[in-house]
Amino acid sequence: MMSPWLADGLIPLAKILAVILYPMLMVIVMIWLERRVVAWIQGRVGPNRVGYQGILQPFADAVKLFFKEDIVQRRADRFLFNISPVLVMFSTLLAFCFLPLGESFRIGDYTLNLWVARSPVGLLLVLGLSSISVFGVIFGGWASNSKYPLLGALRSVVQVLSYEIPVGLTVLTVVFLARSMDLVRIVERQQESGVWYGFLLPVSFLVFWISAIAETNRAPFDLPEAESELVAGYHTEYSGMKFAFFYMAEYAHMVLASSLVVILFFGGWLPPFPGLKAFAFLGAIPGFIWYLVKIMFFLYLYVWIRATFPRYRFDSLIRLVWKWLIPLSLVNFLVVVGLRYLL
Amino acid sequence: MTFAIFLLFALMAVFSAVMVITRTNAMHSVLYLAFTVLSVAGVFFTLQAEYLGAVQILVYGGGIVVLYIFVIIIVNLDEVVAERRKLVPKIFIFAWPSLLALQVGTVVFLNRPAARPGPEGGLEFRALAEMLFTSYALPFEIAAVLLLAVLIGAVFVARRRLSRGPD
Amino acid sequence: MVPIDAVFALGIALFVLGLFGVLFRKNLVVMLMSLELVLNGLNVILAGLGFHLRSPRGSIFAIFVILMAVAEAAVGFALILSYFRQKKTYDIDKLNELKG
Amino acid sequence: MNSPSPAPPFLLAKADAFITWAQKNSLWPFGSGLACCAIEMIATAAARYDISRFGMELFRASPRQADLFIVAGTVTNKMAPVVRRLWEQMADPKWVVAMGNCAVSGGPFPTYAVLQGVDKVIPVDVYISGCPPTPQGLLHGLITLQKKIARGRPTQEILNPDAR
Repeated sequence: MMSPWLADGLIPLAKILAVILYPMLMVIVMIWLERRVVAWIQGRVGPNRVGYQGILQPFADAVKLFFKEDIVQRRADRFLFNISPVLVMFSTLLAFCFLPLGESFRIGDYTLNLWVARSPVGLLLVLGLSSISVFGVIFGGWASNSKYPLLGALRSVVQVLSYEIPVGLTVLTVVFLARSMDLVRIVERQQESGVWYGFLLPVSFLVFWISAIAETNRAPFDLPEAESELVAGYHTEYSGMKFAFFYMAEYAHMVLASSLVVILFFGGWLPPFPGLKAFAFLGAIPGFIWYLVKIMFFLYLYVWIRATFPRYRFDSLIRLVWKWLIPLSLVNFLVVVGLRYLL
Repeated sequence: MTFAIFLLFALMAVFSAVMVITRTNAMHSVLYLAFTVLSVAGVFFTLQAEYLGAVQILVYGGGIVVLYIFVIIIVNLDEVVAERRKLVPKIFIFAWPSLLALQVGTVVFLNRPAARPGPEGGLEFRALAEMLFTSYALPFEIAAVLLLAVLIGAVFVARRRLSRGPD
Repeated sequence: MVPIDAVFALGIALFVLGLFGVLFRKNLVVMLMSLELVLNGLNVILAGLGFHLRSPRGSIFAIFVILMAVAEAAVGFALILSYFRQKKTYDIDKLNELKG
Repeated sequence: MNSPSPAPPFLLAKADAFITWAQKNSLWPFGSGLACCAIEMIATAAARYDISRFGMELFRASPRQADLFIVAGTVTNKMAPVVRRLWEQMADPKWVVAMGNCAVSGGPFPTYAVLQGVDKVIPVDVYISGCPPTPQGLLHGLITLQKKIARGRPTQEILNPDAR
């Protein structure tokens, strides 16, 4: 029997702390991973001076940025300039509250859920909250009162809003198969049907993944931060900790996108081959370890893509989404609905 | 507990609504409008209208408010529009909405419905979807046609008139 | 459990604040924003009634209101843009061609 | 930082060591190639010499986010105000490395068009000679700069910023 204050007070508090720390931890791992993997792909070594194989490099960067001067230009709009990094970070962390980390398990007679909040419309909420971070980007770009940040912010917003459409349309197919927008339920449905939706809906997965790369402003779609044209994009005028907030939020957004891909298309915390008896022994490994392994794979894919592809031109970026991805996802949706009723 | 959260969101909504209509900088107004929209979404959650809250965040937060920001950036002017009209007597400006509020308030408060216990699952997402696509299928379709008309109309009204040639 | 009176109070407060904004401000964009406040107040009341009567109709009505708000914003911005192209201002008081 | 100040109290010394550890290990350079030395700077970032081992591969395009100004190449009189301005746009704490003979002293161009050493417009922490310096030379200069940073007392600058 657990005391009620532990169940109702302490555990939610611990969960809230965890939902702040977990993305930060993933961000740190991701920054290190990216620098090492890109170096490896380019035949270099990568950061290896601080800590074991340079694992403390992101800590050094963070501490350095924390003790750096915080510049606010004279002509900047102080209020908006200061609030936009917070907005970006806040919306991304808020979206993490609705991501389940694994199935709930029982300790004694208490059921520990590995999520902070569960909602029947969790999928919509995560998509909505992650699109809220657009505010921070555009307010930051506008408040800097400088041309490159403004151009970068406008580019970013156009890009994110355009790529939101194929994301919504492909997510619909998953919702259609799972008959639920509850993220936990979607994973459970994949367990029931015995197959990850990524194998049932390969087109949806591809379109979603391309759009996820574009929504997180990553290479090859990192036009808002293209340093050859826009200096550093919307955060050109930011220094010190505020810049670190933008930087961390971008990586947290990548973690969020990877988690969504894993939950929607690759069975969340389910072990591989959930339907086959022969592979049932894989279930001995706890669910959230599978989950983390899958997320790490997609984060690695992010880095791999970044190190492989050259940057798009902006008009081809917009052409890609409006002329290819949106029609493709519409047709995909119709085909999925049709097949579901025909078969 | 729910009521405390409701009060928190309600206070945030009212505070940022006041800020929306009092800021002289339109960009600040938009920021506070975003805060209002998000707090109203929170209010919807406390009222168990989760789908509505999600739609509010997605459509209002991700769509409409961003449109506002875009328009302000596109028509960005250094000119600060002089506020407060002089032609209408101030007393009238204050009195009319206050009277209206009083009237609406009395009507609403006097005729407020008795709480109906009803079926417990009455607010489920599934019930909403079923009602939306059966009883309200026709309004739904009409709304879709309206959006299509708006799309075409907005593009038509806002297009650059190229026939006049370059300026 | 949220009492219905509190929901009404919030809805009316947002409605009246929006109304004040429409009446007070001369900036066209801010006026449209105040209109959004009005619609939000309405939605709060609708959602509260739906919650109170345990019926999904409140949410459905509010969704239609949001759809209408999207339509209103799109057309409003189109009008503001074409107005701005002609007048180079968004002051509502300059919109007086039809005045005798 | 020229005259050795009295040893700071224990806690501050630890804090100093911690902050300088972070600062010296994450020097983000400003992408500032001015002339031929830039080629060597780029070579330093490339596979054979790999500046990223020290955590310095994040060449920032925006001066606000950079810590290290590698003045790589000839600073002409026309470019000097720009160099000064970019240095002023960088956020404190910041360091400058004058790379190559031109940036150190004007090098082979003792003419009216060339600034005779970049230290005439901005304070330089480390001078690297060579025309151009080899990547090994640049890396040696950067390691020297790391040693200099490790001697710094950032807490003193935070606690009484007027004393700088």
